[in-house]
Amino acid sequence: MESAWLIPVFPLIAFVLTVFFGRRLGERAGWIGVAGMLAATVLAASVFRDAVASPEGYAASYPWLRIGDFEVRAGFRVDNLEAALLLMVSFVSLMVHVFSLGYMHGDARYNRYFSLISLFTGAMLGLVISDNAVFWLLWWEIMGACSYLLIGHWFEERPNQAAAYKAFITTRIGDVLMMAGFWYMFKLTGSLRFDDWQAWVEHSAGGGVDFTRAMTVAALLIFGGAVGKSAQAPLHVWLPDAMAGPTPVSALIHAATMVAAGVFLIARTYFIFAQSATALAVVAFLGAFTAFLAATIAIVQSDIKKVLAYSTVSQLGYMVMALGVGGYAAAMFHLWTHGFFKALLFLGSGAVIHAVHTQNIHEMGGLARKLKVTALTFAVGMLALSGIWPFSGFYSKDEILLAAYDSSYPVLFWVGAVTAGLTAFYMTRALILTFFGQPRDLHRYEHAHEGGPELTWPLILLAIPALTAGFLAPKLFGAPVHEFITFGEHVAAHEPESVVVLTGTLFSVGGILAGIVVYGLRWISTATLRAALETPYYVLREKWFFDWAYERFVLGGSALLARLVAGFDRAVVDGLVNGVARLTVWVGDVTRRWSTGLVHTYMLTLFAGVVALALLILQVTGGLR
Amino acid sequence: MTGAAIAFAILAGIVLLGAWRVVTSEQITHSALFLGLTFVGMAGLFILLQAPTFALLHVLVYVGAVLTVVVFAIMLSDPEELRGPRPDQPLGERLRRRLLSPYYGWIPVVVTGALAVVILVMLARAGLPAVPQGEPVTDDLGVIGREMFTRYSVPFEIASAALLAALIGAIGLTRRDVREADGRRPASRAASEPGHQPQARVAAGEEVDR
Amino acid sequence: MSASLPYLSLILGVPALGALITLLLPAGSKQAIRTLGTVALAVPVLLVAAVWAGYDPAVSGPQFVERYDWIPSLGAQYYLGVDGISLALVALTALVAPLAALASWNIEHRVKEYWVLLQFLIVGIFGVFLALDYLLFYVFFELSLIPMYFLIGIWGGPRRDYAAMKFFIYTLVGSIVLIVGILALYFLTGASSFDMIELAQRAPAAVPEALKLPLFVLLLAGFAIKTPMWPVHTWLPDAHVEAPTPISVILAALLLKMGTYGMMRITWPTLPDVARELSGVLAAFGVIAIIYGAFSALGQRDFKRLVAYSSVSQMGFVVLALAAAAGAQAAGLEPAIAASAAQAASSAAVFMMVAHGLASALLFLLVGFWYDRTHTRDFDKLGGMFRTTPVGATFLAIAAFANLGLPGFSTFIGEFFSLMGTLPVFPVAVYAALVGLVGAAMYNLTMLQRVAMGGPREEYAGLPDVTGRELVTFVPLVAGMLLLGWFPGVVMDILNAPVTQFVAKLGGM
Amino acid sequence: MPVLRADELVFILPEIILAATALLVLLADAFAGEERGAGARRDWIGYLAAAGVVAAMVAVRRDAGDPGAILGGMVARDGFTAFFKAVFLIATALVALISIDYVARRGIAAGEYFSLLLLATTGALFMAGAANLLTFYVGLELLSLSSYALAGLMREDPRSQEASLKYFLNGALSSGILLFGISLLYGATGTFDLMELAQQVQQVAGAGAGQWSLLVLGAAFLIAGLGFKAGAVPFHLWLPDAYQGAPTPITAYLAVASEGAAFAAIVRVFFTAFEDAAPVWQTAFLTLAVLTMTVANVAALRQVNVKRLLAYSSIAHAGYILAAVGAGSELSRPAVLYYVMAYVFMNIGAFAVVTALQAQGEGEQLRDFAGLGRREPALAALLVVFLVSLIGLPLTAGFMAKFMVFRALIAAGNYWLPVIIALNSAISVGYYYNLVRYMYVVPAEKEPVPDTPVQVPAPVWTVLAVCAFFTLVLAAWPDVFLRWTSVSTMVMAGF
Amino acid sequence: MGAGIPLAYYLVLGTLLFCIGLWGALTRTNAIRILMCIELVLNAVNLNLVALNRYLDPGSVEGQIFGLFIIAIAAAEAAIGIGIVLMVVRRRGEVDINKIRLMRG
Repeated sequence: MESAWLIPVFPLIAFVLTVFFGRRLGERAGWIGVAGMLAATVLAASVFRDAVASPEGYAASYPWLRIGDFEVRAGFRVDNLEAALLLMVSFVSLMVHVFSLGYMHGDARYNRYFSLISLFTGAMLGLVISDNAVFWLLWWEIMGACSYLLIGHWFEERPNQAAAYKAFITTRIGDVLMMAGFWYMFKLTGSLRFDDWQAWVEHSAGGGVDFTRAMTVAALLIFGGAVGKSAQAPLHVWLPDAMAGPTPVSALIHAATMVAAGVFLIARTYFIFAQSATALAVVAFLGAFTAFLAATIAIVQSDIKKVLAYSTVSQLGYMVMALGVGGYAAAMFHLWTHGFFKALLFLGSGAVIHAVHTQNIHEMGGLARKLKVTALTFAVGMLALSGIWPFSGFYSKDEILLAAYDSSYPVLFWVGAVTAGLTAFYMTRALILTFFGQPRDLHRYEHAHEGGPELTWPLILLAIPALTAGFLAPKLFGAPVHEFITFGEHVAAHEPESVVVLTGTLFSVGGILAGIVVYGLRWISTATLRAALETPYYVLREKWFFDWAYERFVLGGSALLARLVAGFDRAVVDGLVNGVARLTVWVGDVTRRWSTGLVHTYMLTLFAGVVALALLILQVTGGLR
Repeated sequence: MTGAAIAFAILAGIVLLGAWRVVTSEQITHSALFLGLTFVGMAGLFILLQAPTFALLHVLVYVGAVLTVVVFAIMLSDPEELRGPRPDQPLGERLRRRLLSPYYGWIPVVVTGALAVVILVMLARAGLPAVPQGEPVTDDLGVIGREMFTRYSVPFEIASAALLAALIGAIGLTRRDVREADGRRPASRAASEPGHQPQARVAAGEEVDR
Repeated sequence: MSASLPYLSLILGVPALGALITLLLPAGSKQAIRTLGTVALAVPVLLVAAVWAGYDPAVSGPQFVERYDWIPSLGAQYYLGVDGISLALVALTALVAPLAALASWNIEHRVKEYWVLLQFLIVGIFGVFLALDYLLFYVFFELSLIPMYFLIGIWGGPRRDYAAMKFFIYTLVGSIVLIVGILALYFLTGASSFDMIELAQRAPAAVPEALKLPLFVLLLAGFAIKTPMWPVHTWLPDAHVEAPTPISVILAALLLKMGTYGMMRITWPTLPDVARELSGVLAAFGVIAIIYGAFSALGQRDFKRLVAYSSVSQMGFVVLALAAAAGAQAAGLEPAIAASAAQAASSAAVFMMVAHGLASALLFLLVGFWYDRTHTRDFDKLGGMFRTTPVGATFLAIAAFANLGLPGFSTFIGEFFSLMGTLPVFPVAVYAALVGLVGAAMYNLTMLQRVAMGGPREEYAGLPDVTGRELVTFVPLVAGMLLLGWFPGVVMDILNAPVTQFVAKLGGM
Repeated sequence: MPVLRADELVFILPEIILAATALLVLLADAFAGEERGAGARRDWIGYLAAAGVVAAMVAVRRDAGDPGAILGGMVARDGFTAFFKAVFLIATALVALISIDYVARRGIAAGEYFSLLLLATTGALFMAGAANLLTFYVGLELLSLSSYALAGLMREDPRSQEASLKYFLNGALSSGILLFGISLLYGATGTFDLMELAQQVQQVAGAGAGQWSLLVLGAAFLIAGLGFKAGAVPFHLWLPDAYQGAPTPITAYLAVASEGAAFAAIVRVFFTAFEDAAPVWQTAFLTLAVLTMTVANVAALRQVNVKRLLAYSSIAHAGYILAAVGAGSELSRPAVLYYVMAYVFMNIGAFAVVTALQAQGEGEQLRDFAGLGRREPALAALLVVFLVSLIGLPLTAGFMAKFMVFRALIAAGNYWLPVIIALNSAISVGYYYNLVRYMYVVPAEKEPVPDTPVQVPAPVWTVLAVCAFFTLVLAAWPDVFLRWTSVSTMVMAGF
Repeated sequence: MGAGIPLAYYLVLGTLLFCIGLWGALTRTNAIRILMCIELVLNAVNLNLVALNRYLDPGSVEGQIFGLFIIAIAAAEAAIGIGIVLMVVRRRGEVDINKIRLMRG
């Protein structure tokens, strides 16, 4: 575990090499990234094995920066959770890299692409093991920058630019709040180390109203970061648009790296949240709301990637909700499993897009016949996402529902269950419309064919954990999940309750059945449904107006403000400066006119001056009294 | 009322009248004459102040030199005022018109009036003596002469230098240039001669040059 | 620490000598003039390196001191020295100056005069950071003004006349007032010299209460305009837009730092009480500058104007941090937290100066890079540069991200720690500044998109990409930003001792 | 009765030499015959005059012995006098040198010109060295009368005539006012001797007697009269016209010597005689200072005639010096002295450039300076140095001069006036830099640049070099000069 | 002689003369007449000086001597003044100072 810090280093080396030698190597440069990731994955696996063997974890730090008596140390820490995440991230990323080899073949900016995904992965891996706020932020923001550049990979098109911009700015809004949260913690503790914070919080726990309020403030500020990065309402708007990037990037962002970071942030600072019931409630309800919201929107999306994108938002909401209700282990577990199956789904959709060159599911259909591996693995991912036993998603979702059920807000349990049903429904819809039924666009259908091994093998390799991660996890971890991923002594293990399991499964199966009924068997025409539910449909198509609000307030607002400020600057501030200058010159011109050229004016002024001077002096000396 | 007082009153009257008419006479020659009158009145006052030498020198220089020069100048300058009287208006009318024009009327009056008031008020406060605080120097010519060439010899030399300067200046300003008289300019310098170009420049700059 | 050579005098002397030799060269020998100038501006790099190597970070007072009588009857001395704060800025100057020199090679108009002025300008800037005598400081402070006027006025853009004059008069107003403040200080303290350190030590006790505020204003005005603090910043966009590229670089990277350096060196330590009392107001000005600058930048359509306004915004962080440093002791915090906050804010302020120097230099070089090629700075006429000139555009991307405060680049360290140090003192200001941080992202990315993204434009097909000389100017800046972004300790370590002293002075300890 | 001692004449040897040279010049010119024909430039007259000035300079005695009044109590013998004598003589020498070519090209009669110049200087020297109001007055008149004539010596130029006339009418009236003030002072104290006056003022001020009102009023008139000479607002209106019309070297001369002499007299009179009545004049001078600098600076902003611009500039500088006077502190006198000295070099330097251009018919208008930076780089660069100095930026004499003024004011606890001066300096950039703009910045499209080279004669180059040298040295190594100024005030008679 | 008259009378007379001179200078446009007014002013000063000399400092002639210098200077002044006026006259043919205003502003 001592060598855990090397895990991010490999992709970073790959990044540097690709930057400097990529151009010379041409498309062979992709292999640098793959090699880097392979090394990272192997090392992550070894670290994971060590972590399983020694539950106390490992931490080390070195002097990095000293400002007076205040010190920031460069350090890393590996715990069970981190080890598991490292493994998942590096594995998924490896798959994405491999997949990209084929997917990005022939792209004009192949090297740039590979260098960035290496950096992206490296940043995520670094984030996972960082032990203090500065380095956390470092990796966190590098991911943001990478996501910007990758989403804008095809920057020739304006919408792609806009999407990239949107992604960066919305997450930035969250980021700055998180930074403020970190500073706030500095104010309280005088440190930027997570462990110091934890020690301080635990030391001062129960410190009265002030303490709780401080914790609430800190927690909510930090939560802002999670809201942005993990695409919680109302900052979720960037994520669906981020589909503008190449599909493997979507896989990387949505499964393994960026969005996971937000949830992980809450986990990392959970000791703060735990001190504030208010903060936890906010987290829980916002998560639940996001989960439900995104799930509903996903139903009406016709872009296969958008469906998956909203499903990501929804699943992240799930995790956040879980954290809010105290399901720390559950959330992390779900994060872990979700990483596998969501990567699988995205790569699967990538394979489809690669085959048919469209993202619109209404132009697909019947592809299962042509893309057998893809269809099969996509189905695995879909079932895992829907939470069907024995797929991995079932286990983690079950844990979350359990946590919600046990919490003080049982309503969240029902929201979770309904969302699960919705999730199953829209995934079924996506699956059926894509792979089954009759091809709706014959031309595309004719030309569709399965990609090369670099496309299919990642799917297969990801399908395995998507299928098995749930039930194999306890064996893998050598302990039940909630014992492997623990948070202090606060979160007790939830006893499995059959009610929960049953309800969850019921909703999921119900969702799938409904999907089959509507899209597979076509017992109910979608047109009828649309007509019957006109208003809700409109609201969903408009994505609950969040995008509208973003355009209106963030983009429009900033543009308006910029125009106002720039205009104010020119007209008022600079106008004042120029006005003073002009006034001076004007006064000068008036003064100049005093010099009329007439001797009489001069003498008159002179005499008047004498009188005035005499009076002045007399006044001063008291001579006038 | 003593004789001295009567003499003072008369002399003061002469001086003030003379001064007044210097300013207000329509004809400048009249002004010059009234200036002479003022000088004479002043001399009388100096005598009254028991400064006969001063009075003498005053008359000598002012009447003999200054006034002559002034009259000389009036003759040479041949201004319009010299060409004869304008239609005489009644004094009241003249005063009214004068005072109504601000620039040459009431503003100067106000300014000089204020100045006079300030000075007079201060004089009133000064607690000036009514009688001389001693007897005057008897041999004033002798004393003045001696002082002038001993103690005041340096200022005397400076003053003579000033007279010299005035002389040079007056000659320098009024003397007709040889070249001018010849009516032509030296050929070799004509090109770079500033005479042409500056004039042109000045003329060109006239509008902007305020 | 070996004082065998008068390093600091040499740092001043080499460019000055270069300027004088340039004066003697025939105006036609352009290459010789350029080579000489570049060398003369590059030699200080070595000298500064030597000073850096010999600098003892544990000592808080000035080092490498050179002190001779200059005007004994006034008590003015030729008194040079560096501490960590000035050394950081001297190093920045030493780095940026040769780059600006290299960027000046394509100036073909009146080459000789240009290089003479450029070298004198750099002498002035070095001098400001090195002088420890008020009068000497002031001389250098003003010395930088005159060459700048000509450099903008002769080699500038179409509105150079207006811009140069505005710059000159505007900054002059502030700096003349400064000399009044310095003299007032001199007399009030009853000092017999213009020793900055001595005067600052005596001032708090010696200046009568009633005069403290006016004196503070006098000592602040010049620096505030130079920095520039909102709302006295409007000379900056005009000056920048009209100035030739290398001069913009120097203006943004070095000249503005003279303002905040002055605050740190003179204004704050001299009257810490007033600084503390006014810290709230100053912080407000800082925050307004941050937000206002950011959104003004966003509202620009001219590439260079945008970058110029970004300077206003970035320097706002420095002002905010300095305000926080001043106010920390009065914010009712735990002493340890207060000290640590003040320390962090002050160090970060210096760091931010250096960081902004690097980032803005790169940005202005890039503005010039495209302006040279396309002869426009209008966003509407730019675009697609990732395709047309990919290497240049990559540098722009780096610069944009560095400038918006992306971690890994030096600006982040400056922003992060300055706001971290500020939050305990002025929480509201920091929360407001967050808007500015988002705004920074907005304008930097807008800039990047409008210049570099989009499809390639036909009219710019075949534009040459980065030349070797340009690469030499870009790379050190990027390297510097990355170095300081990843290893901020390089600079922070030398700041610790002097900043501790600075904070102690502000705390009245 | 004070005895006149011949050996004391050595102290006014410079004046004697000057007056003698004036006569010599005049006679030499007269006897040189009538060969006023082609190419007969009488440059040698100018050199003769300059030589006389240099000889006078050599004759200036600094080792004055005990400070005090000599020659019947009429003349002061002290370092202060020596200082101003040296400064005025330097100024005159410089002016003489820049005159030579100008006089020849403008067709001014060299004999009159140079003899009047020397006589004017004689007057200025006596003004500075006056120990008695009488000496002061006759010195003043000698200077004034010569100046009136000098201003009009380009007698074919209507502007020169107008300048002369305006200068004369205003000057004569103001000297009337000055005299009236002196008569009131005489009424209050019964003396013209400055040191006796000081004692009397002390008594009167202490006793609060009736003479106080006469004294105060007399002082007011005296300030007005001297303020006129110095160009203080509101007594300044004659000045731009006179300066604009006068021959350019004379403009320079008036700006430095005449104004300088006024300040020498102001310092002499008010710091000697009125030291104990400081409130009487301090406020007055401070008020005048503020008015003077502000009015002059704003009025100069839009001037397009360079001489007029520089005329307003000299008014503004008078304002700065007045501020130093009004400070009334220990440091006031060194400040005034230093300022006058610095002003001599920077102002004559600036005028020398104008003269050089004017000699070939340009240089009067701002636009004549267009492109000078390329046309004649050295000349333009020197002018920049002088202008920068006139603004008061560091490393030039003007900065140290302003610095001294600030020092005097702040030492007296006056903080607001320095700020006003500072703002005024900034305003002054507006017009000084107008010249710089035209030389360097204003594009050639706007203002066509003549491609003829400027012919700068050797004497003008010499003057430029000397002025530039001192403008820089006075700032870079000011110590010796600062010491000189402070020593010169310390040994002043009456202190 | 003259002793019966208070000093103030002389001074008031001097003041009036002075002010008349000033007033004249202000209101008249003929340069020569202004020159005359200036002489009035100088006369006023002389009157003051001699009177003050007589009343306050009778044992000396200081005031008178100053007055004599003023007379001398006045003559010189008149000479040069006339010179200037004549120069102007020769060129312009008139001495109205209202019409001599090439330079202003």
